Amino acid sequence: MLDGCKNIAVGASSPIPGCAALLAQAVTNGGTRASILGSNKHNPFNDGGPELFDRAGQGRVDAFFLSGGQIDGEGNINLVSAGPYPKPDTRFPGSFGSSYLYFSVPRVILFREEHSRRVFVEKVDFISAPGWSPPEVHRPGGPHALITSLCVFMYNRERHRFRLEGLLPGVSLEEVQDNTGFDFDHSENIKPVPPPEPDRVKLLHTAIAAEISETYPEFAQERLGYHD
Amino acid sequence: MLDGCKNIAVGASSPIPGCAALLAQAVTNGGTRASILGSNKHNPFNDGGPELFDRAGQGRVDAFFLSGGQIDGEGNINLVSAGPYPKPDTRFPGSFGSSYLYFSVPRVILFREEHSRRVFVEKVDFISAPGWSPPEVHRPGGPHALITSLCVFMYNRERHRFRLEGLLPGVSLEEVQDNTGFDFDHSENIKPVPPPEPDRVKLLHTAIAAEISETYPEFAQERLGYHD
Amino acid sequence: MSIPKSYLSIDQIASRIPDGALIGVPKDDGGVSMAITRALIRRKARDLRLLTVPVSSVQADMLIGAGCVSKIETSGVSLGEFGAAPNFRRAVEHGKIAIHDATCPALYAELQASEKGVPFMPLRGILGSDILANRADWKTINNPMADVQDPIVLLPARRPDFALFHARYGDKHGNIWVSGRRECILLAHASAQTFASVEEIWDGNLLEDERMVAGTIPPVYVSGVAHAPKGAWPLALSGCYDQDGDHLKMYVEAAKSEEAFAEYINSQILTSESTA
Amino acid sequence: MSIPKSYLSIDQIASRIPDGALIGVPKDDGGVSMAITRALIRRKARDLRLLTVPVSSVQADMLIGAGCVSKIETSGVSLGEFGAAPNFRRAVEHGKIAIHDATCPALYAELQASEKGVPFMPLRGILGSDILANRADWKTINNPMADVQDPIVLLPARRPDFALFHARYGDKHGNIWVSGRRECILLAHASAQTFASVEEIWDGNLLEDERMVAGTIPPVYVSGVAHAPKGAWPLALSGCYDQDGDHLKMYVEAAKSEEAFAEYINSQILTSESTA
Repeated sequence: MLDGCKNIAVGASSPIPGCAALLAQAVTNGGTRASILGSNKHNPFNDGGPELFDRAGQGRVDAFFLSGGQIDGEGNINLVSAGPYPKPDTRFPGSFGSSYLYFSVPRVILFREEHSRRVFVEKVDFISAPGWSPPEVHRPGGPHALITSLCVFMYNRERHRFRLEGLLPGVSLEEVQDNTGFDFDHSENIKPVPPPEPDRVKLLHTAIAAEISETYPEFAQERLGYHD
Repeated sequence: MLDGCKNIAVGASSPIPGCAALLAQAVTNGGTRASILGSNKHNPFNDGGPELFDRAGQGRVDAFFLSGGQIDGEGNINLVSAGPYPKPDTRFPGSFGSSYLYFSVPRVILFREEHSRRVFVEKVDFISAPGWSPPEVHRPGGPHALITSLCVFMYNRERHRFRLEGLLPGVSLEEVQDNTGFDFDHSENIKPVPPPEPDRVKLLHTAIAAEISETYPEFAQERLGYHD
Repeated sequence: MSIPKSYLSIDQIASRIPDGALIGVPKDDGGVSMAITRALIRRKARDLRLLTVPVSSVQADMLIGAGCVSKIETSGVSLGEFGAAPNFRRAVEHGKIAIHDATCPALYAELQASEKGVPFMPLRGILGSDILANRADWKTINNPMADVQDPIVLLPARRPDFALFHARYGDKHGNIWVSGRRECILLAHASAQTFASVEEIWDGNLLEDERMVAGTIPPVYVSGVAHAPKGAWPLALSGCYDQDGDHLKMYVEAAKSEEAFAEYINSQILTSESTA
Repeated sequence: MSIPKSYLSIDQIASRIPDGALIGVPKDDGGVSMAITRALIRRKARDLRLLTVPVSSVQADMLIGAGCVSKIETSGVSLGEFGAAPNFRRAVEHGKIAIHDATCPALYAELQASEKGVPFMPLRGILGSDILANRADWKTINNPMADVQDPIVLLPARRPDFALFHARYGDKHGNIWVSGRRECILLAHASAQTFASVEEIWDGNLLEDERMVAGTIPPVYVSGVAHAPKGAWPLALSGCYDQDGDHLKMYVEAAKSEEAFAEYINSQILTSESTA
């Protein structure tokens, strides 16, 4: 999914995407460069906060991870709130850089572990960033895939729709449908997502865990069993 | 002329204005701050080339010196060329920051030693920066005075014209008129420019000469007799 | 190094920031002056308008919880690994503060316009978002450089009354040093005045050391400096100390109810001199 | 320190800059790579388009005199205390090079637009000048943020093919360090590729030293580095050496006639290895 990406950036509060980017960097021997916001060691953005956005605007960032409090079937993401705006039922942290990076980074990978109808809704309550734009809008970037704890969707930019690409071990199409509030495409025979190779799992729990613990010490300890 | 200025900046190739600004800084005990481009010691622009212009755009620069290969009676300055553009008879270095700073710095002091009809023309051949602008143009800045080896003119922003304010010792109104290609206002009794106080002259040839020699070693040696 | 005579105390700085002021503050790894934040709470500041550059964590949450804030322009308030910002969340859900939702590069662009003295800056993206739909002050035009239809958003210059942050070093000449934290440099340039707390006093002139000059903000931008060791605590200061995870966990728990948070304010800020 | 294996030679860098390239170069106190300049003359580069950031001195004059330049966008070319730039002046007066006259902040704005990936940047001033009148690529619009008539100039993004400068330090990780020379950082960010000569090799990783990080350009922007002691000579390199006034005086005299300048090129550049 990150094949051929030269520069992957990972935003705030994103330990799992951070691990993925570091893993891509490790297995490509540095052919892929991972930039982890908030890290001193894996942060080649040494010129302050604006640099990530400037570099993305120039096309120097190939892949980025985003998430959403709500995500809908057209790929719209909502990081702001559920319910009426501006006085909502539930307030989320905010849009961060999504309203910009979703337009400028060619391959945006949406990542959300919780796969439920609360998250994957028919129509988001607030559009932090739209999944697609009319043709006159300058938009080199957009959604590429959506990864959840149940499955992997790929995004079709012509149809503005997700297509179910693979199921995690033990997950059925029905289970995904039951827990997804939006309609999506799929073939008759959906492939299972292949489990990660053992050497990568090992890498994740050793070298990658040590690296990510600089930025996400709580996560490294609780989810990867890392202690320094 | 620089009274009440908190921040005076001096551009490239301007040793005499540099001395004036340093003198103002010395006699105000630092109440006036002199910024000399090209100096390490007197250059509080530590954030690279754009900073002077950004600061001027914000109104943080009170006075600046400009010159011109040609200057006309409306205060238009020409730092580009004499004769047809772009293939002129005589090419000057170029406009530097004048096309911008003439608009943004409240008190621009024009300085040109050579007082001749070659320099002070009726109409400049090329407008690097206009002396005045129509009312719809955002323009907090503009010309304040013009200092030459013969006299001092003040600029009237309502009339877009210079007014002869003072003559240097031994200089007559007729001599100024003979050597000026543009028409200017003057009263019946033109005051002489008072000679600088002896202590300031001494300061100029000692402390100021030492300071300016960091940026203009040739000038300090030849014009102020300074040797380190 | 002794403290320079020109330096203020943290509480003097807080007293110079009037109620109602528009205050720009950096993100939580950018040098947050928690020391001045606590002093503002001690002086019971009211109606502050916060501009986060571009996001905030415990600083915004604490000021909101203490009732100091009437309005916030932000791209996000969150305590990251420690969860949502409880006071921020509650205040927005109850409609107690006005919110201007933004996106990170738009906030930088608003400050960059102010830094340069231009009325606006263009930015790609944002089109079709509800961020844009809710911002009457952001304008969409057609790119005047294009021959075809090409909509683009313009952001207005925004000039905070005060930039407020914690820097690694200050010197007796009024310079402060923020290393590669250009968002602090941008914030200082863009704001009418800058107040900073500093972790340590630098012996010498930061502008005269070629290794320090690139990260230095000169006194022309700085209205006052206070010496405040551990001034970013419980947040980290890069190169000096890590965040205090135990305290932040305790903070988040306390902030989950108004009563527990009142007790936190009382015990940790109002009656505690050590955190000054 | 030994020279890192990844480093190129000055002549290798010159060979990677093709004829016709748009080259951005800094002003004469900003770290000018005279070493690469001489290598370009040795390889008889042709039709280079120079963008001076924002002005130039002996570098532009020398390249013009050696016949390497077909076009220049600049706010000024002058040898400062040593007088006018003779080759520049002669070439413009004889119509031998095309000239786009600009003004300093406009050139910075063009690069800043490129750095940010936006199509234009606004700038105050310039209105009513013949600079503007001669630039079909600069557009005047009415400020969309204003309710009244308020004309303002927009400058297009300009992306040099190559940034070219001399930096104080380079390290084996591909980082280069320019201290507070933000025009070099801007130029590197704004350009498609950056080639730099460096005065000294830094032992360690410039990005990992908190005192160096603010003045460091990381390898994502840098296509090649060459080690070139005295690489700015006869210009100064801040913190290292002053300009060579005697040489610059001799240069200006030589440049005043085509014959004497041909002899200068021959004796000082083509047949001299020591100045590489």
